[in-house]
Amino acid sequence: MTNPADNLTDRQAGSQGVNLSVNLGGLQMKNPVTTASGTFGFGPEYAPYVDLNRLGAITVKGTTLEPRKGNPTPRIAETPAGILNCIGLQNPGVDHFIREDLPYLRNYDTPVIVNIAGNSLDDYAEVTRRLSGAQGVSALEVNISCPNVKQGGMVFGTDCMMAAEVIRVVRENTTLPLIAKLSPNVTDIVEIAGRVAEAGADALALINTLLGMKIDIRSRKPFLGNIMGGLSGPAIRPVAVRMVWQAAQAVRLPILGMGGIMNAEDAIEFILAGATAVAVGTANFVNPAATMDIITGIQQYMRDNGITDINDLVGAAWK
Amino acid sequence: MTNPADNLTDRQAGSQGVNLSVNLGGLQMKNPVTTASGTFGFGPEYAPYVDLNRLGAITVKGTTLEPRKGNPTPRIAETPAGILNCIGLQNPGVDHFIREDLPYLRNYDTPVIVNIAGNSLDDYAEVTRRLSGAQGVSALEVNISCPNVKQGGMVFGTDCMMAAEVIRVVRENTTLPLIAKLSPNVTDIVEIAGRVAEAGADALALINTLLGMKIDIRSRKPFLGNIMGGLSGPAIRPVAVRMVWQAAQAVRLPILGMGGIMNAEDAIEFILAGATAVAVGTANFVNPAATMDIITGIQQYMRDNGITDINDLVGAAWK
Amino acid sequence: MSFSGLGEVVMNTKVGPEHFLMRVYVPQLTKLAKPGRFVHIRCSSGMDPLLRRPISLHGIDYGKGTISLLYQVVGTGTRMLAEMSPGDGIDLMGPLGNGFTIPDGINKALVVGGGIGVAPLFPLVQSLKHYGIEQTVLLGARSAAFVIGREQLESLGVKVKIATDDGSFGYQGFVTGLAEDVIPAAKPDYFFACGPYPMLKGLISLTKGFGLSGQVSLEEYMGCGVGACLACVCKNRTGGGTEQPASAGGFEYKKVCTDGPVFEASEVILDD
Amino acid sequence: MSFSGLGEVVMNTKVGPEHFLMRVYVPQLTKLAKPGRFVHIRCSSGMDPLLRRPISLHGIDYGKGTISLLYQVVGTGTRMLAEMSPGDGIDLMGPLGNGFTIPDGINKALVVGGGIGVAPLFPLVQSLKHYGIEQTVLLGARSAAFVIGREQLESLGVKVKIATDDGSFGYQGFVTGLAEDVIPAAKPDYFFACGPYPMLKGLISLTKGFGLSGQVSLEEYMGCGVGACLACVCKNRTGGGTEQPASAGGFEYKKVCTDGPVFEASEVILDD
Ligand SMILES: Cc1cc2nc3c(=O)[nH]c(=O)nc-3n(C[C@H](O)[C@H](O)[C@H](O)COP(=O)(O)OP(=O)(O)OC[C@H]3O[C@@H](n4cnc5c(N)ncnc54)[C@H](O)[C@@H]3O)c2cc1C
Ligand SMILES: Cc1cc2nc3c(=O)[nH]c(=O)nc-3n(C[C@H](O)[C@H](O)[C@H](O)COP(=O)(O)OP(=O)(O)OC[C@H]3O[C@@H](n4cnc5c(N)ncnc54)[C@H](O)[C@@H]3O)c2cc1C
Ligand SMILES: Cc1cc2nc3c(=O)[nH]c(=O)nc-3n(C[C@H](O)[C@H](O)[C@H](O)COP(=O)(O)O)c2cc1C
Ligand SMILES: Cc1cc2nc3c(=O)[nH]c(=O)nc-3n(C[C@H](O)[C@H](O)[C@H](O)COP(=O)(O)O)c2cc1C
Ligand code: FES
Ligand code: FES
Repeated sequence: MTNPADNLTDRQAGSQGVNLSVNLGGLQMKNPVTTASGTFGFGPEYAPYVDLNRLGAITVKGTTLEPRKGNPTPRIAETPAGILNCIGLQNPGVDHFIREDLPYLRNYDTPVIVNIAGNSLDDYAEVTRRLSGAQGVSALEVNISCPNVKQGGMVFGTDCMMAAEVIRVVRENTTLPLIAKLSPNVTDIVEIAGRVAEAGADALALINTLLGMKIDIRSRKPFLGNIMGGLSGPAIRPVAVRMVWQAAQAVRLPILGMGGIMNAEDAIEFILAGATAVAVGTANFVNPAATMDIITGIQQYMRDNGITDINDLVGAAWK
Repeated sequence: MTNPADNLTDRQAGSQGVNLSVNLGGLQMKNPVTTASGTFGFGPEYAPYVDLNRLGAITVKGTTLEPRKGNPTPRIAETPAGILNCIGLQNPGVDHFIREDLPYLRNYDTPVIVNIAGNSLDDYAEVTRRLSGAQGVSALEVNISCPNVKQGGMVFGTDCMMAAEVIRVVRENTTLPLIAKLSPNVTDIVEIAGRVAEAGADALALINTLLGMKIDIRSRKPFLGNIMGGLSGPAIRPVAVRMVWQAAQAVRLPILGMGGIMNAEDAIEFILAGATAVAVGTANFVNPAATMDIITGIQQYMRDNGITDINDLVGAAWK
Repeated sequence: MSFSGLGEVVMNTKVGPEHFLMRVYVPQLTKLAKPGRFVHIRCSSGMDPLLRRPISLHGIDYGKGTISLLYQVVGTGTRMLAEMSPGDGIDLMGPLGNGFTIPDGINKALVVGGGIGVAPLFPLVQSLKHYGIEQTVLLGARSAAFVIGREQLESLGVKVKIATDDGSFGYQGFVTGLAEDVIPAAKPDYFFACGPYPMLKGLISLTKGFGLSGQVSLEEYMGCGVGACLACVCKNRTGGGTEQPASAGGFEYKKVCTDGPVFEASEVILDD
Repeated sequence: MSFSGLGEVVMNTKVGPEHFLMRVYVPQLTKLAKPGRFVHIRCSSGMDPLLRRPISLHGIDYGKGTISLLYQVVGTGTRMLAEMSPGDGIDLMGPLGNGFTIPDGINKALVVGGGIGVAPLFPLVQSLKHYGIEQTVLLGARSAAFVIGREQLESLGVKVKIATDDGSFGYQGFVTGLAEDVIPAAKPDYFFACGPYPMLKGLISLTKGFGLSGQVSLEEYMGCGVGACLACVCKNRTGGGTEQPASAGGFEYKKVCTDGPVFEASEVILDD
C-alpha cells in the first residue's frame, strides 16, 4: 500500500475523482468559487493574475439602468481586519455593459453572473429584461442590499416586503437563474430569506456588507466621502457564517456564501455552514490570485479528508 | 513664549484645566471611561492592574434574578480582530451580588453601573427593585440585547415593542439613572433607540455584540459550545461607531459607546460620533490596563488639540 | 498580587520537534511564582492573535529573577513566541491561577504528564523533592521524539517511566495504561497530573479504582485569565465556589484561570 | 501585462528623516517598468494592514532586473517596509498604471516634485535626459532635512532648485511660489509634477496662466490597484474614458490606478 506507484495513482485518482461541480439554483458551476460583485470589475482587470476559465463563475460589478457616477472620495478605508467602501455603484449602465464588457467575457468558458441594482421596481424590471436578452449572461444576482446609495427613503434590502417585491419583478422578467443578494443589516435574515424565496428566487447570496463608518480623529470628520460605507473582509466573517447557517436551515434554496473569505479554510467554513458556492471579494485586493488558491485548497482539503463530492460538505456542520 | 517655565506652566495648566467629567443621563462620571459589562467581572479581578478609583464608572457582569450556570464550553473563540463569546450570562444571581460583591465596590470612589438581564418582565422588575434598594448601585444598564441566551422565543432586544416594554418596567421600579443597552442585530437602531427613549431610558448603551459563529473545519462542527456567540472587539468597531453616530443624531439621550475600543484614539472616535461616555470590553483581555491608558490618552489628545472640556468633543463630527 | 508588563527574553531554544524552552527575566513576577501557576502572554503587538496565550510556569529561578516556559508550537500565538530572540521584550501577566498544593502527610507521589502537559510538572517535581517526598514520574508522548525532559527529570534523581503511543520508546500505549501497571507496585499515596482531557479522564477513573486522590491541572480557552470573563470554565462537582452558590444540576462551572488551573481530581467533571 | 509574486529585497537604507530607499530584485516586473508606473505591495503577511500599498517606481535597472522604491514612513504599512532586510521576500504586483508619456516636440521641461512626490520623478528625469530634453527640476519640502535626492539629480547634470516651507534651504515658501519665479526665466514648454494635492492644484492654475500644459501624477486610497474596485477615483473633465460614457455633471470619475496615476493636467479636477 505504501509503494510509490500506488501513491501516485492515489494522488491522480484523487485529483480526478474529486467532484467540485455544483448547481446554484440552476446555474451549473464547475467549482463552487466565484468572485464577489464589485471586487472583480468586469473580468479583464484580474485576467493577468487569474485564469478566468478556472473560475466557477464570474460575478461582475453591480449594474444599473443608467450610468452612475458613484460617490465622492475617499471611497475606501481600512478598519481592523476589514475595509469600508462607499463606491456608490459607479458603473457605466447596463447598455454599455452589454455592448462593451460582455463580449470580452464570452471568450471564456465560465458562466457570468450579472449583479443588478436599481432605484425603482421599474429600473429592476428593465435591467432584467435587457440582460435576459443578452448573450452570455448566465444568471442574475439581484442586489437588494447595497448600503451605499440613497434610494429616496426606500431601503429595499432591509424591508422584507420591498425585498420580495424586487425579486418578484425580476422573476417576472427573466428565466435566468435568479440569486437574491441579501443585506446583513437586518434583524431577521431568515424572515427576509423566506420572503424572497417565496417571491421566486432560485438562490440566495449572503452577505453583502455591514453598514459601518470611521471618523478621522485628526480632522474630526467622517473619513469616507459618503460618511458611511459597507464593511467587508475577514472582520465580518463570523456574522456571514452565522447568517448562512441560519438561512440554509430555514430556507430550501442553495446559498452563495460570502463575507471575509480569504483562503480555502474560510471557503470551507461557509460550505459547511450550508453554502453551495462561495464568492471571494476583499481577498482579491490582498491576493489577486486568491480565487485560484481557494479552488486548489478546497480540492486539497477534500483529498486530505477523503471527500469525493463537494456537495457532501454543503451544510455538513448541521446536516 | 518658548521659555521652559512657560512650557511647564502650560503643561500643568493643561492637566488641571482639562475637564474630563461627564454626565451620563444623571450618572456623574469623573471621566468618560467605564468597563463593558461581562469583561471586567465584579471589579476585584482587575484591581491588581487598574486603579479602580480612576475609572469613570465600573460596569459589572450581567446580573439576573436567579443564579445562571451559563453555556457549555468552549465559550470563546478568536476571529479576525475579534472574539466570539457565548458565556450565557453565568452569574451568581442578584442577591448574591448584593451580598458578596457589592460591598467590595463600595470601597471605591467610583460609581457602579449594574448590568441586568432577565427572562421575563417580572424578572426585570424584581432585579430592578432589589438593586434599587441596595447601597452602592449608581445606575442600571438594562441588557435587552444579549444574543447568548434563549428566552422562549422572546427576543427582547430586537423587537422594538418588547425592548420598550422592558425599559418601561425597569423605569417604573427605579429612580436610578437607567441606561438601555441595545442590540446591534437590528435593521433600524434609530427606531429602537427612539422607543426606549420614550419608554423612559436616561441613556443608551451601544453596542452589544453582533451575533456570529465559527465552524471548525477539522471537526466540521460549530466551534462554540452554544453554536452561536457574540462578536466583539476591533472587528465590530465600524458598525458600533455608525450606530452611535445614527442614534446620537436621532435621539436626545446621552450615549455610552462601545464596541472594539482598544485605545484612546478609538475612544475619541466614539465620542466624536456622539458618545458621552465609552465602555472598554475586549481590550481588557488584551491589555489589563487598557482603561487607564485610555483615560490618559484622551487627556493627552485634549491637551494636544487645545480642548478644555471633553463635552465639546461629544458629537463634534456632526455638530 | 500579580504583575503585568514586559519581561526580557534571555533564552529561547528549540528542545523538541515542536517544542521550545524560553527563559524570561522578570523578577517582579518570578517572586510570586509557584508550581502550577501560569503566565498570560501577549504574543503579538497587533491583533493577530488578539487574545493572550496561557503558558504554565515550567521553571522558576527566584535567585536570578527568571521563569522558564516550555511550549509546543501549535498555532499562530506559539509560533510568534518561537520567533522571539534574547533581548526581546515580552508582554506578560502573572503569575495567575492556583498552583499545586502538596497535602500534608503524603509520602509517595505519582506524577503523570501527557504531551506538553509535562511543562508545569517540573517545578512540582522539584517541590516534592524539596519536601522529601518520593515520586514516580510517568510521561506520555506520541513517539520517542516527543518525549520532553526525561533527562532533566532523571538528573533530579527521580524515577521516570515513559509511554509512547507508537511504542517507539518505553511502554507502548497510553500513559494511563502505564499508570495501571505502575500503581500496584509503586503504591503511591497521591497523584498529580497534567495533560490532554482524555488522559486525565482515564487517569481519574483509574486512580478512583485504586482509591487514590490527587490533583489535575486543566486547560480551557481563555479570555481574561483573571476570572473576569467566565470563558474558561470547567464543570465542578462542589458547590462551594467563592462566588457561586451550590447549583442544581449536579455541577457548577468553575473558572480554570482563577479557581484552577489545578483542581482536586475528585471534583472535576470532564465531558467528552 | 503585469507580475504578481515575490521579489527579493537587495537593499533597504534610510536616506532621510523618514525616508527609505529599497531596491528589489524582481526581473519579471522590472522588464515591464516605466517611469510613473507603480507597484502594489503587500506589507504584512497578516491582516494589519489588510490592503496593499501603492509605491511608485523610483529607479529601474533593466540590466540588473531591479527596481528601486523611495518611500516615506507615514503609517503601519510603510513602517513594515522599513523593517525589511536584504534577502527578505517582498510580495508585489506590478508594474501598474500608466506612466508619464513624453510628448513629441517638447524641448524644455519643468519637473516639479513636492515632498515624497519626488519619488516617481527620477526615472522621468532620466528619460527626459535620454531624449535630450533640457529640464529644470524644482523640489519642495518641509525643511532642508526633507529635501531628498538633490545630489543624485544634480549628478545627472540637471538644474535643481529647492523650496522649503521654513526657508531652511533655498527658496522660502511653497514650490509653487518658486515655480512662479522660475517659469518666466526658464521658459519651459511642458511640465511634469507629482506631490500633494494643494501643490498640484496651485501648480495647475499657475501653469494655466502661463499657457503651459503638462502631466500630473495623482494619489488616492487604493483597493485593488487594477481598476476593478473603483475606490481610487479622481474627477476628470473628459468624457472619453474607455469604460465610461460622457457624464452630465461636468466631470466623470476616472481611476487613478489604471487610467492614471499620470493624467493630463488640463483634465484633472482637484477638490479641496
Ligand atoms: C492554564 C494553561 C496552561 C498552559 N500551559 C502550556 C504550556 O506550558 N505549554 C504549552 O505549550 N501550552 C500550554 N497551554 C496551551 C496553550 O495555551 C495553547 O497551546 C496556546 O494557547 C495555543 O495558541 P496558538 O495561538 O499557538 O494556537 P491556536 O492557533 O490558538 O490553536 C492551535 C490549536 O490548539 C488548540 N488550542 C489552543 N488553545 C487551547 C486551549 N486553551 N485549550 C485547548 N485547546 C487549545 C486549538 O483548538 C487549535 O487546534 C496551556 C493552556 C492553559 C489553559
Ligand atoms: C500611485 C501612488 C504612488 C505612490 N508612490 C509613493 C512613493 O513612491 N513613495 C511613498 O512614500 N509613498 C507613495 N505613495 C503613498 C503611499 O502609498 C502611502 O504613503 C502609503 O500607502 C501609506 O501607508 P501606511 O500604511 O504607511 O500609512 P497609513 O497608516 O495607511 O496612513 C498614514 C497616513 O497617510 C495617509 N495616506 C495613506 N495612504 C494615502 C493615499 N493613498 N492617499 C492619500 N493619503 C494617504 C493617511 O491618511 C494617513 O494620514 C503613493 C501613493 C499612490 C496612490
Ligand atoms: C469595493 C467593493 C465594491 C462592492 N460593490 C458591490 C456591488 O456593486 N454590488 C454588490 O452586490 N455587492 C458589492 N460589494 C459587496 C461584495 O460583493 C461582498 O458582498 C462583500 O464585500 C462581502 O464579501 P468580502 O468580505 O469577501 O469582500 C462590494 C464590495 C466591495 C469591497
Ligand atoms: C466575554 C464577554 C462577556 C460579556 N457579557 C456581557 C453581559 O453580561 N452583559 C452585557 O450587556 N454585555 C456583555 N458583553 C458585551 C460587552 O459588554 C460589550 O457590549 C461588547 O463586548 C462590545 O464591546 P468590546 O468590543 O469593547 O468588547 C460581554 C462581552 C464579552 C466579550
Ligand atoms: S479566562 Fe476569563 S474567567 Fe478565566
Ligand atoms: S484601486 Fe481599485 S480601481 Fe483603482
